[in-house]
Amino acid sequence: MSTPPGAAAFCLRLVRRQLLLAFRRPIDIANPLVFFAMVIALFPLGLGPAPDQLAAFAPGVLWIIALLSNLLTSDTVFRGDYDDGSLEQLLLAPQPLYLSGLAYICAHWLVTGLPLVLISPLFAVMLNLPAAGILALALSLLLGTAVLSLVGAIGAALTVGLRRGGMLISLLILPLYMPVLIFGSACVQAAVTGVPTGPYLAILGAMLSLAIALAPLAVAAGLRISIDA
Amino acid sequence: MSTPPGAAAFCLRLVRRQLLLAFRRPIDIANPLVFFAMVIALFPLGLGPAPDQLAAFAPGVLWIIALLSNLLTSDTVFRGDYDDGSLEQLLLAPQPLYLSGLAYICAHWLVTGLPLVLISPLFAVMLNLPAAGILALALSLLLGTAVLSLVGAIGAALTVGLRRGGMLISLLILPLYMPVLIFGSACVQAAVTGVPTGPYLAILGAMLSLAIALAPLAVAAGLRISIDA
Amino acid sequence: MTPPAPLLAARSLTLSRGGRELFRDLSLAIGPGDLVQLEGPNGVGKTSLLRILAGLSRYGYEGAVERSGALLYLGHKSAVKAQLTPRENLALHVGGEGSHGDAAIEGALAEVGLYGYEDVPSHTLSAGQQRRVNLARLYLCSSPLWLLDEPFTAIDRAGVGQLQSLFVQHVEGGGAVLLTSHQPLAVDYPVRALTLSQGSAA
Amino acid sequence: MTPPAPLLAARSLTLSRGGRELFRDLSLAIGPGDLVQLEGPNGVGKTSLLRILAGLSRYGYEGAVERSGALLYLGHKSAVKAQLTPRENLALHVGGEGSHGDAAIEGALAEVGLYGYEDVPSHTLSAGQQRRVNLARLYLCSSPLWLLDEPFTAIDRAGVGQLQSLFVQHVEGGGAVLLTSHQPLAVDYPVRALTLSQGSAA
Amino acid sequence: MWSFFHKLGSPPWLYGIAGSILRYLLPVTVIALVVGAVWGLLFTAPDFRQGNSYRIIYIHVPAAVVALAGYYVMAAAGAVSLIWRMKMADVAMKAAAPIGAALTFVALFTGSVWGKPTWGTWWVWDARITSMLVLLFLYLGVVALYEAFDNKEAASKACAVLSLVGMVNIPIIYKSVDWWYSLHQPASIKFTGESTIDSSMLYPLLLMITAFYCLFACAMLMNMRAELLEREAKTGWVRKLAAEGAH
Ligand code: HEM
Ligand SMILES: Nc1ncnc2c1ncn2[C@@H]1O[C@H](COP(=O)(O)OP(=O)(O)OP(=O)(O)O)[C@@H](O)[C@H]1O
Ligand SMILES: Nc1ncnc2c1ncn2[C@@H]1O[C@H](COP(=O)(O)OP(=O)(O)OP(=O)(O)O)[C@@H](O)[C@H]1O
Ligand SMILES: [Mg+2]
Ligand SMILES: [Mg+2]
Repeated sequence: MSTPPGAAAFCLRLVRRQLLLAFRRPIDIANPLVFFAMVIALFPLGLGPAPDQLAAFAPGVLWIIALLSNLLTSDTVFRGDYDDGSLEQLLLAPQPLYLSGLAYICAHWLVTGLPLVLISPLFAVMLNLPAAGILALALSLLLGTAVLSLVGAIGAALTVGLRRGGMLISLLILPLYMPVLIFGSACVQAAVTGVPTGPYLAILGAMLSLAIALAPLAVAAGLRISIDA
Repeated sequence: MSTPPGAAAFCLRLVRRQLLLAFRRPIDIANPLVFFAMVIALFPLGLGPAPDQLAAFAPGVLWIIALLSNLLTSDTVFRGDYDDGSLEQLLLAPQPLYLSGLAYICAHWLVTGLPLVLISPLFAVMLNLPAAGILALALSLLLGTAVLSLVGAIGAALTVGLRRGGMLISLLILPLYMPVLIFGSACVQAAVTGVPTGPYLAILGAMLSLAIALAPLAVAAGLRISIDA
Repeated sequence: MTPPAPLLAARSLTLSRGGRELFRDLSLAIGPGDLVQLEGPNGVGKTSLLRILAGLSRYGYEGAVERSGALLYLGHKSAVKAQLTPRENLALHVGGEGSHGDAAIEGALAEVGLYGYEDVPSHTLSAGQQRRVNLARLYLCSSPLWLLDEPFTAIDRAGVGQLQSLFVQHVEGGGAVLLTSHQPLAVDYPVRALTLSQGSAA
Repeated sequence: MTPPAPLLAARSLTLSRGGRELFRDLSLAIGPGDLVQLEGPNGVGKTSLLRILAGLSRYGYEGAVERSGALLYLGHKSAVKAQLTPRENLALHVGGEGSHGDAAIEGALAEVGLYGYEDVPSHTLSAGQQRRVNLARLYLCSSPLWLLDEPFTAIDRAGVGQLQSLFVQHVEGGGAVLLTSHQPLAVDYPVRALTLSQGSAA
Repeated sequence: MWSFFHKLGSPPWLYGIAGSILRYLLPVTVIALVVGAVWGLLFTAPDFRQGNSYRIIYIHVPAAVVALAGYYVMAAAGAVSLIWRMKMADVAMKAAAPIGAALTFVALFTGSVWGKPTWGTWWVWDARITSMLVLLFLYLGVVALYEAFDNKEAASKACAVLSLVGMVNIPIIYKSVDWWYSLHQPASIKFTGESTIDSSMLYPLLLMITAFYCLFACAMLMNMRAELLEREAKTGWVRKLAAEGAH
């Protein structure tokens, strides 16, 4: 019989598993994007379609929607595994939970954050974002959505044991999302107005490092608590 | 032993049950409101705090958020009952499913839509909506959120049998929400600019009548299909 | 004596799922006084058949099912609301039966061994106790026909014995019970066995 | 001969839940060769005890548990991903054991009677088949200690027999099994019964 | 040191000590509140610009200051509960959250009541107000999470994790909101941050701030005592206490 695999191999297996689960229903991957697209369509409907006004608000609006679409999916990171008992098995695995948690978060970002980054230029054009802002948008989303996934996973881990955690999670993590929103949209704004975006991206990068270091700790603690809720 | 109750008594029992479930965790009722409040805070953060700009966007933003918070909760209308098997029992009950569906929708509106209507003036003030628009906002939300709950329930009924319907539902029902959004925000806009709001409210009322007549039919059909998925 | 009118009659049911034929031309009739145990190995189609008979599955099979009168179906899922107490679960049941008096509910809960647990949230109950909340409906419901999918799951030995005598009492009173179970019934009443086997035409 | 070092030792466990004392000062040790059946009526605390022994419950009890070596815990929930096929479920398991070769997985699935179902999505399987996917891990996992909460749920008679012989084989090979079940075991091996009863101090 | 820690872990001891602290602190708090309020409201001159409406400052500012400090108290208790697994820290954390939320709410509410005469609007998206609103959400999150759990021991641990995460984030949130506000440079009013406040107004204000700190401490101790009784309802010392109370 086989010996328990090293932590790295195990994490790789977890990422593969989560990606396979997502690809089994491509609709799950397309969905945040479609949500993004549809909410983008809502804004002109709600705010009135004047193009110059839209352009002025595009950085903020795009970032707000990115944040909401992340919020909508973050509840699902551990939910399925809790419901069917996989989470119990994960907690009993000998590999460090810190790394397993990171693997889940990584998979979540790959299926929600990354596609958003890749398709964001298209949406930027739809909202008349000036061309100068598009690269900044993609880069800030690249760093920012990763932070959002990490922070969202904390909320997911803390609420996974509760029936109907869905809404509670937004209360827990939206306040923590706010700095990302501020620097993300400021970054795009800066690019549009011709200010260098380096400092903004640096701050987002710093947030990401901090989140990578600390969020999995909170996730691991949260999961151990939730299984006992 | 007792005879099956009439449809009206049965519906009353269903509404009571759903309300009890919601009140068992008051947090579930507070949550859409907190969500509303927090997303309102996101907008100034993303778009900038200038009061006059915010005021211009307030009608649209308030309506978009009402719509999103409805979207977030509509998945839960039948989900719990499906997961624990209650839905099977409901389908086997002799009372007409049209009415039972309506009872669920009614309860959902009472715990999500109505509180939003009641608290909307507060949020309107936070976004600097001119005082003239506040009544129009509350009235349009009163009619509009009821339509949203009815339409949302269709999506919920159709996707309840699918694992992870949560996101799919947004895909299905967001397009149906759009007319409500358009007339709702236009109504508030009209009130702010001094135009009579009567016609807009009349249109929302007409949508509501149509939705009450038709949505429960679709819900009943959707539930029967979903249970067999 | 003419045989009593059946409570449930199925004619030439044929069902295939996932490319496998589960049963073909299966007919059965269940009348008052019938205690039928549906048997067969895992995956042979017992649950599928039961859901067709109950009217929950409406697509994908051939044949016809006729039901006369109300039926009570208890499936794999227990239809117990975790947030509600056992008492509330029974009082506010969505199954369409009448509303029961408080005394009736307390009596039924006591019957299934939940005395003292009437007012705790159901999610704090053990697996077997949660199923018992659902089984308490058997003591309250007036439907003559019971369709039960593995009613003994998670129930302890004493509970299984008690349920079996309830079934006998029900069929002796003119009701009918169709149940699936992997355990043999130990009752003093003729049990009609209906055995499904791979590709059967029972 | 000195007794073999225990795989699991619990000292003076005390647990109260919902205002009821479930057990007090319960101590037990399980070593290689032990086949232990945990018995007791519904709601007496079997699952709670098992979760404490496995290390899943960490709050709210008193006493100490010592584990040496890996353990395999199978609970009420089956840990089978509905969207994945049985093969994928075993290959990508989150339980932390090594990755199994394809031949090993096919062998294990065949053992639990899922030959031919390796590559269908698990949600199309019947209740018993889904549990069998999970039970296939018993054929793959090398952990010496098995903690099984009602492993026979939804399994047909042949399956129960086969599982029981697997348990015997495992303990004869130096492993240990602690299981809860409401059915008596029919095995040719001394079964240690551990009976919980209301407020017991076993 | 260790014996002190050990004692801290003992509910009856904590219950008793909290009671004796309260016996002295409660009168002090009441006196400070009354003196501060009377002094501030009756014996200070009206502001030359704002007239009498500014007097709300004697509630507004202390509430805001103490609300922020309260979060750190709560998070510190959370850290102790996670690191040393001390149950009494759970009790302290649980006691602090609703008080902090209430004070934050009071600060926001009195602020808006004040804003209407002063700025002509109930609400502005000022940096300080916005970050205080976020603080309210952080508090509400802790309260809501606690309520949502059934296993209260697990609930305490979950809240401890959450409040620690929040504590790491509070400086980030504050910095970013500040920075966001200065980035947009709105044309609207600002707090007169560097305004030199007259000492005749300052002293009553300082007194009120001290009084609010004491108020926080009192409310927390009372909350903790209630929570202790509830948690330990089945133990001997509570039964004895109840029996003594009955006589
Ligand atoms: C609804 C929200 C709020 C409104 C409308 C509001 C309004 C005001 C007003 C009108 C003043 C007098 C300013 C002046 O003298 O020009 C004031 C002072 C003050 N506020 Fe607020 N406030 C609010 C929330 C807050 C919050 C959340 C805090 C705490 C972080 C806070 C802290 C202070 C302090 C420390 C002062 C006095 C010191 C100074 O004059 O700078 N306020 N507030
Ligand atoms: N979260 C909880 N809160 C309060 N009480 C609980 C909780 N979970 C279980 N209990 C109580 O603990 C007792 C034991 O439950 P447990 O699940 O361990 O029983 P069990 O022996 O496994 O029963 P079964 O045979 O039905 O599976 C039950 O009486 C139940 O009411
Ligand atoms: N949704 C589905 N799609 C395709 N095949 C299905 C579906 N549901 C069930 N099946 C197949 O139908 C067969 C019968 O399933 P069913 O649940 O009726 O079995 P069962 O006799 O109740 O078994 P058990 O004793 O395990 O409960 C199984 O082989 C299963 O693979
Ligand atoms: Mg079945
Ligand atoms: Mg159990």
